[in-house]
Parts: sequence; C-alpha cells; structure tokens
Amino acid sequence: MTEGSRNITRQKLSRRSVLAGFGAGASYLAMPWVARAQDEIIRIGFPTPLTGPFAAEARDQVKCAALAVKQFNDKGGINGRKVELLVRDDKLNGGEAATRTLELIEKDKVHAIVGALSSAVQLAVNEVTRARGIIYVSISQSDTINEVKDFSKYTFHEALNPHMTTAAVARHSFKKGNKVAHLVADYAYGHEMLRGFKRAQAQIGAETVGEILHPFGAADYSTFMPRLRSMRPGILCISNFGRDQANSIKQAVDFGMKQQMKIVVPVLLHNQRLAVGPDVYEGVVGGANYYWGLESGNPSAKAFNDAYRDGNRNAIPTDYGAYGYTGVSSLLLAMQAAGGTDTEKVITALEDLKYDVAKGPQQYRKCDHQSVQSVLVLESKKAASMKSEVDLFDIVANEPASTDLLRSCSELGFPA
Amino acid sequence: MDTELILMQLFSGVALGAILVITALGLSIIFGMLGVVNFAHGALFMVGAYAGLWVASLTGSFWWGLLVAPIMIGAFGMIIEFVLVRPLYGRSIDDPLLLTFGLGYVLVEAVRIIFGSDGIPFPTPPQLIGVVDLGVGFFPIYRLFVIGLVILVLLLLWLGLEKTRFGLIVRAGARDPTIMRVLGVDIGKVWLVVFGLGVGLAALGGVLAGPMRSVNPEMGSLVLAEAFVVTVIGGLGSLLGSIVAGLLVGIAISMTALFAPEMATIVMFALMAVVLLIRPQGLFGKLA
Amino acid sequence: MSSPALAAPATASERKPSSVTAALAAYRVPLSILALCLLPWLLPSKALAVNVLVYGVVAVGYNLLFGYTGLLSFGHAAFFGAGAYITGIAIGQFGVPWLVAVFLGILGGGALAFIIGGLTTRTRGIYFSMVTLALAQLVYYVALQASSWTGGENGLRGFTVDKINLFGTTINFLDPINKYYVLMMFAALALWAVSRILNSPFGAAIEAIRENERRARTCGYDVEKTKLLAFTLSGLICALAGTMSALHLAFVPLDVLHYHTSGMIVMMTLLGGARSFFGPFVGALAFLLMEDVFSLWTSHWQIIVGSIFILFVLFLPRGLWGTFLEKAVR
Amino acid sequence: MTAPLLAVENVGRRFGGFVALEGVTAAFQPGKVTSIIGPNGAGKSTFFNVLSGVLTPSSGSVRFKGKDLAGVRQHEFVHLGIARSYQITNIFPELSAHENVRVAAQAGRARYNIWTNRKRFSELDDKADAALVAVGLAAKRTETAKFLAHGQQRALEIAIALTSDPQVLLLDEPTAGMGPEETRDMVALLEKLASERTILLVEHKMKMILGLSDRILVLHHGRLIADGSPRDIQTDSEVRRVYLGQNDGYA
Repeated sequence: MTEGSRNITRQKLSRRSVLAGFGAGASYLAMPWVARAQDEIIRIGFPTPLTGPFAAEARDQVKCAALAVKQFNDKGGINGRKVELLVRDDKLNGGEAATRTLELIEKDKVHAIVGALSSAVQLAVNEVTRARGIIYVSISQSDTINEVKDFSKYTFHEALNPHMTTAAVARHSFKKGNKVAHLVADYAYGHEMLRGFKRAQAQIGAETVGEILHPFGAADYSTFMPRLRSMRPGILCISNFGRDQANSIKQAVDFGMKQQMKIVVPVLLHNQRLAVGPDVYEGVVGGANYYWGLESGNPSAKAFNDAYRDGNRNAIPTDYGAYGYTGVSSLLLAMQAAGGTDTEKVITALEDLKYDVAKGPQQYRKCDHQSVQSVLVLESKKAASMKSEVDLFDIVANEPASTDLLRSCSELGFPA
Repeated sequence: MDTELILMQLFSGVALGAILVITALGLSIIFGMLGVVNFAHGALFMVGAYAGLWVASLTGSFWWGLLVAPIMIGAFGMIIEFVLVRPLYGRSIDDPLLLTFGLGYVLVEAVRIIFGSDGIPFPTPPQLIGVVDLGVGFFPIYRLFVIGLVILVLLLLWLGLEKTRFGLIVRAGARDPTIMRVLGVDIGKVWLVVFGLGVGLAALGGVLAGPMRSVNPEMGSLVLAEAFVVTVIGGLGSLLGSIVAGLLVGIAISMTALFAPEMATIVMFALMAVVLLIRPQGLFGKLA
Repeated sequence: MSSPALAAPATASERKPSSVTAALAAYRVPLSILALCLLPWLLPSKALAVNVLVYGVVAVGYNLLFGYTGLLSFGHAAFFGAGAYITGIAIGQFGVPWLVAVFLGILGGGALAFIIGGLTTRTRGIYFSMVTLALAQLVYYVALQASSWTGGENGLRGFTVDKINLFGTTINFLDPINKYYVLMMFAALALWAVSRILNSPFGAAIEAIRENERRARTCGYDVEKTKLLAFTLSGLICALAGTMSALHLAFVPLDVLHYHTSGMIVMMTLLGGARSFFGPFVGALAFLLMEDVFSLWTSHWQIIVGSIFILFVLFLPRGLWGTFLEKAVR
Repeated sequence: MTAPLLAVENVGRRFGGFVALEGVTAAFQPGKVTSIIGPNGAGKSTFFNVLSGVLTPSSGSVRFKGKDLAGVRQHEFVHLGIARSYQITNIFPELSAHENVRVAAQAGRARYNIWTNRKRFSELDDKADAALVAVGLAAKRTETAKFLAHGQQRALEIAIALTSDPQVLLLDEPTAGMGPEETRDMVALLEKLASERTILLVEHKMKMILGLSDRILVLHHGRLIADGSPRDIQTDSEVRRVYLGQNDGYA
C-alpha cells in the first residue's frame, strides 16, 4: 500500500480500534459528540477483499478510490464538506460483506457505499443497502445486478457487465464462419459470459462447435482438453475468472491448443497476466474496462494515470483499480451537483450525470443504472515486444460507449 | 464417443492421478506411522511450489528446484514435528489435527506476506515444453515426465520400505508402536524422519504441479481436500491404498469430465461416500 | 477420546465445586441471558453483536457433539448453511411467514443432520472427521449446482425481513437493536435447550460414550443410536443459528457451506473451551472480536489468528473459559 | 437339576485362519460360581467376549433362559441380564465414582430422555449408592474415578456391572494387578455376590479359584479339556499335563 492510501486507512483504523478498545461506555458516551462532528464530513464506505486471492486488486481499488477522494478534498470538498473513505475488509465473502456494510451504515453512519470485487459480495451489499435506502455504487462485473429482480433504485453499476464485455470482445475477435468452442465456469459469471458470447456469435455468424461447463474453482483442466481439441474449433473461448482463467489458459497452452486456435476470454486481468507470465498469455484476446496504455490517445486517462503515478511512486493503475476511481468520482460528482448528501437528490444527479474521469464519456442508464461506457479489447503481448514490466497488452479496439452493447430495458424486465 | 477420445481421457486421468497419488501418499505415511492427520498438508504443498520456484530462480534451473525444494521443506517438516506436533503425542488424536489446521492458516498468510497474494509465474522447464503424439492424440511432454517421475518415486519408496532396515522399522512401527520400544529403536527419530518424508512428498507434489497450474497462496486448499478423499478411499495409512485410490479418483474425474464435465469435482466426493458406505475403513484400510 | 488434554473439570456436577463454579453451573442459563442482554453495548457494533449471537449458538450446538460426545465433526457448516438456505428460500420464494420459515430451517437442518449422522456415526475416530468433511463438501457442491434455488455462487438473496409481528406488535426489524433482541430470544432458547439436554440422563450418556465407548456399550447403551441422536440435536441447534444468520444478513453466501466455516466453528469452540457450557460462546465472541480488531490493523490478520490458535492447542487446551474455570476452582 | 440359565453349544470362533475357540459346550446353573481357567491364549477372553456379545460366534449357539442370542446386539445383553467386567480396568475415568455407577444404572430406563433433569431420577441415585455400598466404595462417592486406587477401580467396575441387577455376572480377572490385601477384599466381595447370582470368573490365582468356585472349566488351545468340581480338576491328568508342561503348576 502506498503512502496516500495508507494514511487514509490508518487514520480510520486508529479511530475505530480506539473505540473497540475502550468498549461500551466510552464509545456510547462519545456518540453525541461524534454525531455532531459527522454532519460536517461526508463518509463513503468501501468494502473490498483486502484478504484472499484478490487482495492485490483490492489494494489497487483502495488506492484509486483514495485518489478520487483526495482530489475532491484538495479542491475544497463537496460544498465545503470534507470527504472521508472508510475501507473495510469484506474477505471476498458475502456474509462478511453484509456484516461490514451493516456496520458502516449503522455505526459509522456512512452516506454511501462504493465497492465489491465479486458478484456475490456485490449482491450482498446491494441487499443491505436496498433495504435501508443507502446509495451504492457497485464496481464488480455482473449481469444479475441489472435485472429487475435485483434492481435497487439506490444502486448504480459502474463496472462493465458481462453482456457488454462479450459483445465488444466478440465484435473484434470473431468473424463470420468462425468455429467457436466454449469452456465455461459453471456458475452465474460463466453462464452470463457464455450467453453474451453466443448472442454476439448469432449476430456475427460464428458457429458454436461445442461447450463444456467446468466446475467452479477447478485446478486441473487437462481432462477437458482432448474433447475441446476434438471439436476442432478456430477459437477457444474461455469464460471464467481469476485463478480459474490462469489455470485453464496455462493448461490449454500446455496441450498445444494455441498452435491451432485463438484463445479468447471475456476479461483480461492485469494482475492475473502478471501472475502467470507473458508466454502463457501471449496472443490471448480479452476485454477490459481500463488499461493504462489508453493514455496515448485519451486525455482523461493521461490525467488519471499521472495523478496516480504522483502518489504511488510512478506505478500505474490497473483495471479493477480504475473502477475504484471512476466509481467514487461519479458518486462525488453527483453529490456536488446535488449540493450535498440528500439521497433522492443524489440519485437524480447520478441519473443525469455525464462524466469523463478516466476513460472517456460515461453515463448511467436510467432504467437499470448501468454505466454506459467504452469497452477495451486487448491482446496480450509476447515477452519480446514488451517495452516495460507493465507493458502487457496491445489495444485491439476501443469500442465506444453505446447502449447498443447492452440488453434493452424491456429485455431486463423494466417497464418500457 | 470415439475410442481415441476415451483412451486419451483415460490417459489424462492417469496423469491427474499421479499428482493425487504423490500428495495423498505423504498424508497417508504420516497418518499410518504417527496417527496424525496433517491438515497443513495442502499448505505445505503450496509452500513446496513456492520453494521450488525460489530455488529455481536462484539457480536458474528447474531441476535444482525439483531436487532441493522437497528436501528443504522436508527438513522444515521435521522442525514442525519436533517443535509443534511432538508435545501433543499422548493427548487426544484431535489435537495434532487442530494444530496443523491452524498451521495451515499461518503458512498461507506467511506466503502472502513474502511473495504477495497474486501468485507468480512458474514456467515449464524448456526441455519439457511441447506435446507428443501418443497415437490417439497429443499430450504435453511435461505431464508424461510427471507420470514417469511419480513412478520412479514410488519405486524408490517401495525399495526403501521393503529393503532397508529403516523401512522395516517403519512398517513394524505402523503396526505396533510398542514393538519399537522393545526392540530398542529410538522412536522419536523415526517419527521425525517419517514426518519429514511425508511433508517432503507434499512439497514434491507442489513443485511438480507448479508448471501445470498457477502458483498462488490458495493452491493448496483444493489439494488438501483431494488428498483427504484419496487417502480415505484408499484406507488411511495404507500406502497401496493411496496409490490405487489416487489413480481411481483421477480416472473417475477424467471420465466424468467427458460425460458430465460440470460434475467433475463432485464425483470424487460422491465416490468417497459410496466407498465408505460399502467399506467404512476404505479399500485397503484395516478396521480401527 | 479420553485425553487428559481436553478434560475440563466443569462438566460433571459433583466434582469438588468451588462456590464460583457451582454458582455458574446452577444459574448458567439466566447468567448467559444476562450477559447476552448487555452484549450489544459492550461491542464495537451491533452487527458484530448479532454475529456473536449467531456463532455463539453454532459453537454451543457444535460443542454438544465435540466437547460432550467427543466426536470431532468437520462438517457442521452443512447444517448451519442448511438452516440459513431453507429459511431464505422459504421466505423469498414461497412467501412463508418468517417464524414458520425459522421452524422449517431448523427442521430441515435437523433432517440433514439425521441423514449425514446416520451415514457417519458408524465410522470411528479420524474417519468420522474426514467423512463428515467430505459429505459437507458434497452439500456445498450441490448448493452450488442447484443455483435456481440457492442462487449458486452469487448467494441467496431477495428475502429481506424488514418488519415482523411479534406478540401483536409490529417491530422494525431493520433497526439493529430490535433485531438483536429478537434474535437474542432464539439464542436464549437454544442455550436453555442445550442446558436441559446436558442436565438430562441423555447428557450423562453422551459423556459416558466420550469417556469410554466400550464400557458405555457394555452398560447397555446403544452407542450408534445415542451418537446419532447427539449428532441430530447438535445439527438442529446449528441449523437454528443458520436461520438467525439468514434473518440477520438477509443474504446467504455460498461460503457458509464451505469447510472453512466448519473449521472456524471448531476453532471458536476450542478457543473458548470445549466441555464447558459457556466456553464455545466465549470462544465465538473472542474469535469474532479478534477478527474485527485485527482485520482493521492489518490485512494479514489470518497469521495472527492462526498463531493464536496454535498456541491454544499447545498451551491452553482448555480454552479461555476452561482455563478461567480452572483458576476459579483453585 | 433346574434348567440352565446360560448354555453354549458347540461354540467356535475364528479370526481369519486362527481358531480361538472350537466346539465348546457347557451349561451354567443359577446361583453358582464357575471359573474358567487355562494358560495364556487358551481362549478364555474370547469365550467371555462371545458370552457377553462383544463377539459373535463363528459357529454354534449361545442360549440365555432358553432364548438363542444370535442377532442380539451387544448393548442389549445387559438388558437381558448378562453383565460383565473387563480384564483391563474399564471405567469412565473423568467421572466421579457415583456418576460412573449412576450412568450405568440409567441405561436401563432413561437412555434417550433428553429433557428431564437427571436429578429427578432419585431412584437411580439410590441404586448407584447401593451398588457403591455393596462393593465398599461408599466413602469414595465423589472421588474422580481416575484418581481411585487400582483395587478401588476394579471394585468400581464391578459396581458398574451390578447396577443392571444382572442374573449372570461375567468377571474377567477381577484381581488382576492387585496386591494380597486388595485381593483378599475382592475375594470377600465375590463371596458375598456369589450368594445372590450366577458368576462366571476368569482367573489366574489358583488358590482363590479353588476356594471360590463350585465348578471349573479348563480351556486349552480354544478347546474345553476339562469340566468339573475343583477337586476333579485338581486331579485331572490332562489339566496337570497342560499346566505342568508350561510352568511350575498352580502358581
């Protein structure tokens, strides 16, 4: 963790642990005083999995969210009120996330929540905030959150959703007549990605030659390889996430699949690519919400990267980190427009907001509160052509923001 | 389904089974001799992979990592036995189980602190990159190498247990510890070596798995469950049982992958439930 | 199973009791309820206090099997999770009134415990631990697959209980204090039930089986049947905790069924002290407080929790409460 | 002669290829003390285990009051009226002496009661106390069992067996590991018990057996080689050969 973010978290931590230490009397008696001071400060709760397999992504999210907060505070806050970020560890567990969110709402009296890195955590937080009328900006990929069943008027979905990601990736990697084999993680995320890809295929005219569902969290994929090969596809489309993606691509490469077919994934993760190495990922194509290399032609990305480099010893922000930045920024911009933290006003402001803070113009769609935004299609570079340690991908395309990539409101179950 | 595919699938199952065998064997040896269920086995598997990677990066050669890491982690296992597990003998059999459960947490977190939580690349040794045509399909050379190496290790283990004095002591001790005292064998030393051997096998499994999977702090979690299933099916403490059950589970998984792929993880637990209902002590186990 | 390590003196009623332990034993139910009433005002947050209730009940229910019957199950996440899932599904998908859903959750979890117990209580020692673990993992994968019912990896949601009717009045269940005291009534009920079970002839029978299974059998106890009953009762209590958790969070994560949850239950029980009535509850409190505090200090809290657990196994096998009782006896 | 209380007919028991017991036929009358003797490995413990349901016979039958015990599970034996003690002390170490006996007493009537406070079963307390008095342990009522002296633990085990009010009492070396004084106490206890019930005894201490028994069975290599009064057994040539052949006789 770098200095900027550590300060913010530490400041928070010390206050909380003091409360815990003093126990009942102290914390309870202190309440009236705290409550008065709290009117001044705008508090944003930020649950994220600081422990567990996505800790690196989570730390990056915290850094980026802290950067957004710092930028607003440096400019004098929101209507003169300072903004404070309250980071909590959700341990990548929905139950833990629900508990932390309850604490943030009930004890810390936050004005809004931003965060989550997995679909389950996101839906757990959504459940808690929906019942209590708290604004929540969610920053983890999911189609479910857009659908009417889980819709909350208080929730805004800043992350890409599987449908738009796959639509963009397919548009730039599938061609008419391609034969596509699917290896799909057997849970909601995988199913959503598969559905998106197949729909895009139907439009493009690429044929599905077979699909294999693999168990979520499997470590060995060798047993699927002979069958995938026997399907003789031109494209192997692997719809899974994180460790599953790393393992399955690594083993597909071991089986020599890359010589015969192109590997396409819905999402290429910066940190996962670092963890597995350039040779395995070489030539793999996938989508992303953000890649630092965008800066060459995009002034917002350049500004975001520079601000991040400034506080983080020249490091660059990653994809999931950028969600932390855009998510918090959009919320604060809306609060600024609403002139405070009044929930209804902020909701209206978010719905009307047009923002461009890191990657080009974005806007929340009114019916499902999905952020309409550009989708990057990336291809992993080979080791020899990397110019630096973080020069990981070539940008194949930057599919511009458009509702064409999304399912229509009526399709999601919203009244027209 | 054509025959080629089924044969190929069978072969994948054997390769998968080879890794299962080597990790389950370590678990089984420790249990058979010491009566300790090592819940840190998965974590030690993971530590082995990291150690192999570390040694390989220092020496620039995978082969040094393969050789040194299991010995290094085996020695570490001896320290664990001596410092942590030994004080628990004579207490409830649950105590070492609980202790190693806590140790697993500590090891995983320690690796996260030292090497980061994301995982690091573990490249396949250049000599073993690529695939060969088996006649029924293409198979990675590295996986063939793993099968060969596991057979070699099993052979060495068998020779060690059958043909050496130490092996004799271990086999006798597993049957009846009191005999050892009568024979004047320092049982403490035997425990130490056996625990080290079991942990070393876990580490070897980790190094071997490194080039096939992503190396990360959580990689041992599933391995632990798999190793348990294999040892329980085979019969706790039975070395032959671990070998047969490892192959059985590997093949069951690969065959399920062919017909109902999304069930490939459940199948091993289901297999175990069935075996235990018919034979509660496992295929080769003795009744308690 | 009769290890000197785990033997705590607080279980049987006639062992040279000091005035402190005697008083604690005689009034254990009212005393625990009093402690529970004060709890939310002593902890950093109300949400944490409800979690202590939930995991306290799980640990006490688990201890009926681990501490008193001497069976180390690694599969109790299944019953905890079953209670939570069934309650959530009953409310969310069938619109069942919340109190009925609670009963369904308890019964369903108990039925699952009866089935798994029937399969596992015939196995002995280490086999029992591993088979319970494996069967519970099987339940985990079934829940993952049955995503149209359980929500799969996304977790079960859509059953928020915001208002409840109790004794003719409507209570705002979103209010943390109300929620705590309503759920506390369930916890108190569970503690009372466990206390009665432990004081019953059956309570003596399971201790006898823990102490010496062969002798108990020769005395005329059907050991398998008794173990199965203990397993089922333990599962019922854990299922109740599951339903409490579902009502509390309005969400059931799939992780609730993972063997890590079972491990956590074991750790809590041991931390507080198996074989004592209060111990597991104290353990749950200590564990959750530790996690809450350490996870704010460092993201590497697991290394601290793991180390503390190792130290407890090595040096304080009686746990926090067991050790306290030991000192109080002297 | 009255009908036998307990009878075995042609009973055998194998462990794999090893024959531990073969072709044993005997009947036991109520109110008698019968001792079973034989060198180590003669099959005495196996015989006891078959009689108490720990092992099922590989061949032959065991009858109690005329009822064939095949298929009866071990824990039910005590409810029928057959109780036993073990060669190696077998008690509940962490419970008090009184709890040891009471938990045995309640097996008869309140096994699965999970709700009533056990203090309400005062008759069980009385029964437990009576058993403790009978074996002379009334003063050690609240002592934790594992802290009792060896002889007291053996006596406690007999008290546990007595609580079921058994008609047949199987005692496996009740004086094992005892000094002369403890042995004397135990013999006195056994004499007292013998007046009320049928006792089967496995023992090595010959003097004690000869004084106590109405009848003696001799097992050798799993076969019954002699069956008769103490006097008959003392003069039996086969028995003398077996014993003299291996050590200095009647120890």
